[in-house]
Amino acid sequence: MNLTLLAQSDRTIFMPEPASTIAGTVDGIFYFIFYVSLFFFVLIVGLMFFFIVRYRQRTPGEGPKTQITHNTPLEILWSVLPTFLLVAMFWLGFVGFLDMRTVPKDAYEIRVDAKKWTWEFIYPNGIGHPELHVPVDRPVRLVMYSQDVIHSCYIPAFRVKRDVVPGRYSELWFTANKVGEYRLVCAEYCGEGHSDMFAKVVVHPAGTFEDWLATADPLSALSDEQYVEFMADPQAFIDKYKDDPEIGENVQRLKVPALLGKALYEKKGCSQCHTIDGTDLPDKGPTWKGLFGKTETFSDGSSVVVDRDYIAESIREPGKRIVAGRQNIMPKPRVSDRELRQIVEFIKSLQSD
Amino acid sequence: MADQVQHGSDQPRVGHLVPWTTLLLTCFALMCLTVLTVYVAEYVDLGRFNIWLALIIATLKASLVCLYFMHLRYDRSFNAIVLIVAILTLMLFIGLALLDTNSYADELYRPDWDNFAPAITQQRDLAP
Amino acid sequence: MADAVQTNAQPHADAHAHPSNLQHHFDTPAQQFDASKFGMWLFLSTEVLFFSGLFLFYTVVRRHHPDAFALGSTFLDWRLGAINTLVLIASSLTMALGVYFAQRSMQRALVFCLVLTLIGAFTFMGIKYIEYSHKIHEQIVWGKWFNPTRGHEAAEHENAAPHGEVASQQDAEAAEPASGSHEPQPAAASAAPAAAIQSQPTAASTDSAPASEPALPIEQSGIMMAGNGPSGLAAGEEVEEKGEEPELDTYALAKQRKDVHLFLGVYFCLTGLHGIHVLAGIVMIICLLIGAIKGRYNSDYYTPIDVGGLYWHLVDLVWIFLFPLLYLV
Amino acid sequence: MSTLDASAAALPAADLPAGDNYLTCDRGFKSWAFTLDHKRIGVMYLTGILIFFMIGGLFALLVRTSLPVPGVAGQAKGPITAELYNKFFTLHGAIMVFIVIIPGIPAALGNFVLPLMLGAKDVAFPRINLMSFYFWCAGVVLALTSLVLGGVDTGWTFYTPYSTTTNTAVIPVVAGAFMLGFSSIFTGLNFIVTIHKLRPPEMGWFKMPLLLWAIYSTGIVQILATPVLGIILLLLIVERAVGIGIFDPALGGDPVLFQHFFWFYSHPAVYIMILPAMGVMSELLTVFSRRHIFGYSFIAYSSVAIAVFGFLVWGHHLFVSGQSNLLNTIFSAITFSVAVPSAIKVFNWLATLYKGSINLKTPMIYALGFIWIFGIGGLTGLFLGTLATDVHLHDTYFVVAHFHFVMAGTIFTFFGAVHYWWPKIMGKMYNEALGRWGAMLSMIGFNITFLAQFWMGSLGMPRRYFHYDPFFQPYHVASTIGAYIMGFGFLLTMICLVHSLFRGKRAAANPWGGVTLEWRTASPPPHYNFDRTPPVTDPYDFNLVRYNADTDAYDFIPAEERVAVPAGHH
Repeated sequence: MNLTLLAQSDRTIFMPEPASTIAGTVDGIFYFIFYVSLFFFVLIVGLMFFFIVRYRQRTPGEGPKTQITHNTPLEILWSVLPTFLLVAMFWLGFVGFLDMRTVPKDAYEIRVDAKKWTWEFIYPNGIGHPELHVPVDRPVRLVMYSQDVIHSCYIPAFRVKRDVVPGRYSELWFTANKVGEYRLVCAEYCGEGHSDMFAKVVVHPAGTFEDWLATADPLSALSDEQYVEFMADPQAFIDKYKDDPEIGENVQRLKVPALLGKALYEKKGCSQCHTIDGTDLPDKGPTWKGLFGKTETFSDGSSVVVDRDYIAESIREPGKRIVAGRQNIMPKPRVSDRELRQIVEFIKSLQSD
Repeated sequence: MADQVQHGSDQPRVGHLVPWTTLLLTCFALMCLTVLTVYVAEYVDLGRFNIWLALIIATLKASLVCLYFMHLRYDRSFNAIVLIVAILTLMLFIGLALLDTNSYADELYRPDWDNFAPAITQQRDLAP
Repeated sequence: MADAVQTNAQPHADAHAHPSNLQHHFDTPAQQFDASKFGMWLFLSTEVLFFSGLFLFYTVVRRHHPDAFALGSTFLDWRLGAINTLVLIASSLTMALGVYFAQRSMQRALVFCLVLTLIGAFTFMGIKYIEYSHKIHEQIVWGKWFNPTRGHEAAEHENAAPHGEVASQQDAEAAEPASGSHEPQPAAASAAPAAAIQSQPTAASTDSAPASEPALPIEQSGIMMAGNGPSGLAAGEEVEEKGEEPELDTYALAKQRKDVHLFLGVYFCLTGLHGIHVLAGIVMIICLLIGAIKGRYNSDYYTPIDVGGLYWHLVDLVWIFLFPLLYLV
Repeated sequence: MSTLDASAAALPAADLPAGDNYLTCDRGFKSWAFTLDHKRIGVMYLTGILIFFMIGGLFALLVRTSLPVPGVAGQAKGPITAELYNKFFTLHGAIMVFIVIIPGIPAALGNFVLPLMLGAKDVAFPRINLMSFYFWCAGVVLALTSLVLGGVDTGWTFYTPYSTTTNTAVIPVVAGAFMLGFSSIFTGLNFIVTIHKLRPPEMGWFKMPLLLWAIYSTGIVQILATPVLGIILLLLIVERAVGIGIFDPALGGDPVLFQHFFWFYSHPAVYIMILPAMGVMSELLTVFSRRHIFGYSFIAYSSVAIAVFGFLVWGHHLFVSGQSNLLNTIFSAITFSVAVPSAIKVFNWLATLYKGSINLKTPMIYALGFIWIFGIGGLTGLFLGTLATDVHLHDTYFVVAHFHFVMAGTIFTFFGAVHYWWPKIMGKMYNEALGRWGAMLSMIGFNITFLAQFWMGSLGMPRRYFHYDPFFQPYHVASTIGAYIMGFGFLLTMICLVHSLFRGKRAAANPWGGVTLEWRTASPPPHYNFDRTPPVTDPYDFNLVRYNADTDAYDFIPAEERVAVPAGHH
């Protein structure tokens, strides 16, 4: 909880520091309504107290000064006048809201994966990261999905909020116009860890975002030799370099590809049709246990030994060759090359005993 | 609202007597409409209008039941108003909720069906 | 103020003569009658909105999964639905006639009509029970337990663990609507539809089985299809012969699709809730019947019959909409 | 009207023979458990509701008690874990909304007052009335069951899919809410029929006390909205029990559908809560300023308008849950239109005070407090009805404070009404000083508590948070201090009421000088309400009564004397 939101200077008395293009609009509308309400509140309560003092009952049983029962013109007046103000408020809010919902075409798209009780931000190059990093002065579009219950992505400094509903994509966009660190929180109650489900938002100065993105993936920080070494025996590589002054910090964030593959197996939904414990689902997909290196026969009679290329093919274009006895029911998942490699590593690791 | 107590001699002290012939006719009409709706659904193909036709017939049957079996036609008009208000509320509820359902149909995905297939593809029209 | 003590007792000895069946806080029978009817209509409007929720649910799901509905409804047999519609309409008629005879102070006719209405109600529940038990048997049920299996196949994988779960789950559900079906009428009444079904390829084979011995599936929940083995098998072969012809196999299709169960979910919710209302109606009619036999109702006082009739007609109304929406998609 | 009724009503209640009123005419447990007397049913409701108000308040204090320190992510605060905290606010919400506030004014006080105001002997369906009380009891029992089974952590809104997946005792509490819903439906139904069919012929719609207009509008909402809650709670139970997959996206269901169902009831429910309070306001303000209500018809119609609009605004709870822009716009627009009738009421009440003879008895303090509190509650609603600002404020403490200001408005008016009718219900006068202190303290504490929450809410503090950013600590501390002051205030109020039962002096028939029909009978009223059918008069014509210094109460002026009295003066 070390980064305190709104520690910054230029926040107004009721609103947190504005850091996005729409924040100004929202604050404007907020304060407009605030002053209108203040006026009416002071008017009503002021009159009330005035009457209490001026017309209080002095002797018990004392009668009133008047008994007027109504005054239709007056009543119509104070029914109609506020209406104009209300229309004004509605209109301002409506226009402001449409701006919030109209995503610019060129917006930079980041996927947001919400689950109890963490946020993961998946950048266009396929890297998942627990922090939301965005370039300044550039429209960013978050495409969000939840894996369990409803969450809500709320960045107070940007004045944006959108529920993340399981079963559908929710989108949210903003243009951060102020470099700095802010806070993204979950606003829809999601259980025990609800209040701990927050993430750091970093707005990078112009040009530096790409650099961060390049180094965001620990693998990308490795030299080619190191990479080869890593793929050869990941665990040994990690143990060897994890205290290395230069890349140690990076290496600690490295994961064994097979493990990354297992995560993808869950996330990409492979687990729906493929088991990893050897049980075969006849009307679904083959089990992955012992699949690597096994010989598969296709419906056209030809056969192949399952290797990296075949797995790549059957993920990239599932319908191309159908193993005998299976239907062509595998959907086409979206996986980056790096993800593909990790999945292969995972399947490889599942040797039949 | 006619005062319920003053009716013809054959009338009960309160309420209204619906002749049994009317009831039988109503029942007969309902039976016929049932046969009709089945026939239309099974042997006439109007595409998506089948459902609407079926609903129209159902509404017809429902109003017959209300008017004659439930005496609504002879009853105090306020009871009819109650029913109508209820039906209007129902339509309001279903109507507005559907307006929403239709709008997000293209945001839906099924994690295990179309593995996170392309997100919201086209911008939906934003002006109401 | 001493007189106040007596005046407290007054309301029963009010200015106008106070008939025995007129409650103390009403002045005239007309006032009481109107109040009761008005109250019932208000209650019916709450019922309408109660069902509105399920109709919205139906519409939304149908909007998102139109094909699932088309496919799912093939698991329902519109003949049974139609018969039930006619049964309910008939019982509505007898109820309305009951009110008519009560208004004319014709005791015997009133009792007769109520008995007929009751028979209609039981017949309806009996047929519903046949439909339910058949769906349970073939695992044409809701949610993750949806796993359509033809009767004879069902007989084979009876040891499937989730399957037993479904059956037991299901019988809990089926048991209550079925409660009526121990009466003689439904078995008799259902013989006809069951026979009609036998000739139908798509219509499920095993309707006849529960019809012949209604109580059976409830006793042996998990392994009930074992009990139905023979009949299920016989009918199954018949289905297979028909299966030879190139007609699309809805069972396999439904298995592949992931959303057909939703239709069954809607089906069970709507018919289940309606069934519960029918049961309530049965209880109500029995009470009215007792009253009628005791001769409580006459042209001066028949409010319970009239108000009860309104409720029964509403049950009919709801079904009038359910039938096309569920069976004739 | 004959002189008889006047003289009868004019008799001071003090010399009523004991054993004559509805409380004493019949003794023993059974006489209460199976009573069909609307007054006794009302008293039973009142007792139960006051008890559960204290229990709900206790949970509120537990919530506030766990919040003065920010805490560390993932760690408990001493004995209080995040899970426990979630159960606290869930139970606070569920109890207060479903068990206390919704039946609060209509079921408890409405039951007692409504037939009296109509000069009727009872409600239309006494048995259904008793039945709905037992539904209420069943709901309470079920809620307590879930408490015994370890509580619920879904929040009072039971949002799916969280409520379908959490492993706490959801089903009992949902079933409880279902029962309470039906209790509410039958109460509303009963009152509507009563007002229609048992209204004396000479009392036209526009001669009814405004409270009856309010209760009538409430009844409409109860009848048309509550069933939808019933069905969705039923579906929720079915979903949890047998997994029907309606709300489960993995099975093709739609979790947001639940929110439509839920708010289609729960927004109108807000009006079920506030409308009767507004009705009570019209009674209190007139009686304690001795003024005829200003703009009767405007207030009457605005009640109906609020009830009708209430059905068209539920979607403003879904502005950020992905509802279509078109629908958001529609709902936002209609939401604003609700502000108009509310404003009309407030202005007319002010006009009623104008040139009145304002008597700051406890009920009046509550009534004036309502103008302040509802003023803030209503005006802050504008921020939330406005689309652009709602996106920022949604699900923050701003919303929490907003609806507490509105609903507590109901609670305070409820207590005002309890004090106002207490003499009539119990036949005892409460201690004025104690009553005033209770009122002032609870309202001051309330304002401290929730003004602080408005502030942190607009600064971005999300609701239902156990751990929070240390930046907000000062606000939370202030809020908690306020909560304790409020708690103490309500404690005083309770003491005041209980104390009056034992030490309070006998109440006169008409201690405040009201002219609605309930004041024309003894306090407490006889079993059949009226010894003679009371004459129907303008419910706000205070020239009908005269102050009597000996009894410190008001007497109805016999007709022939009243002819001499020039309007407007005594």
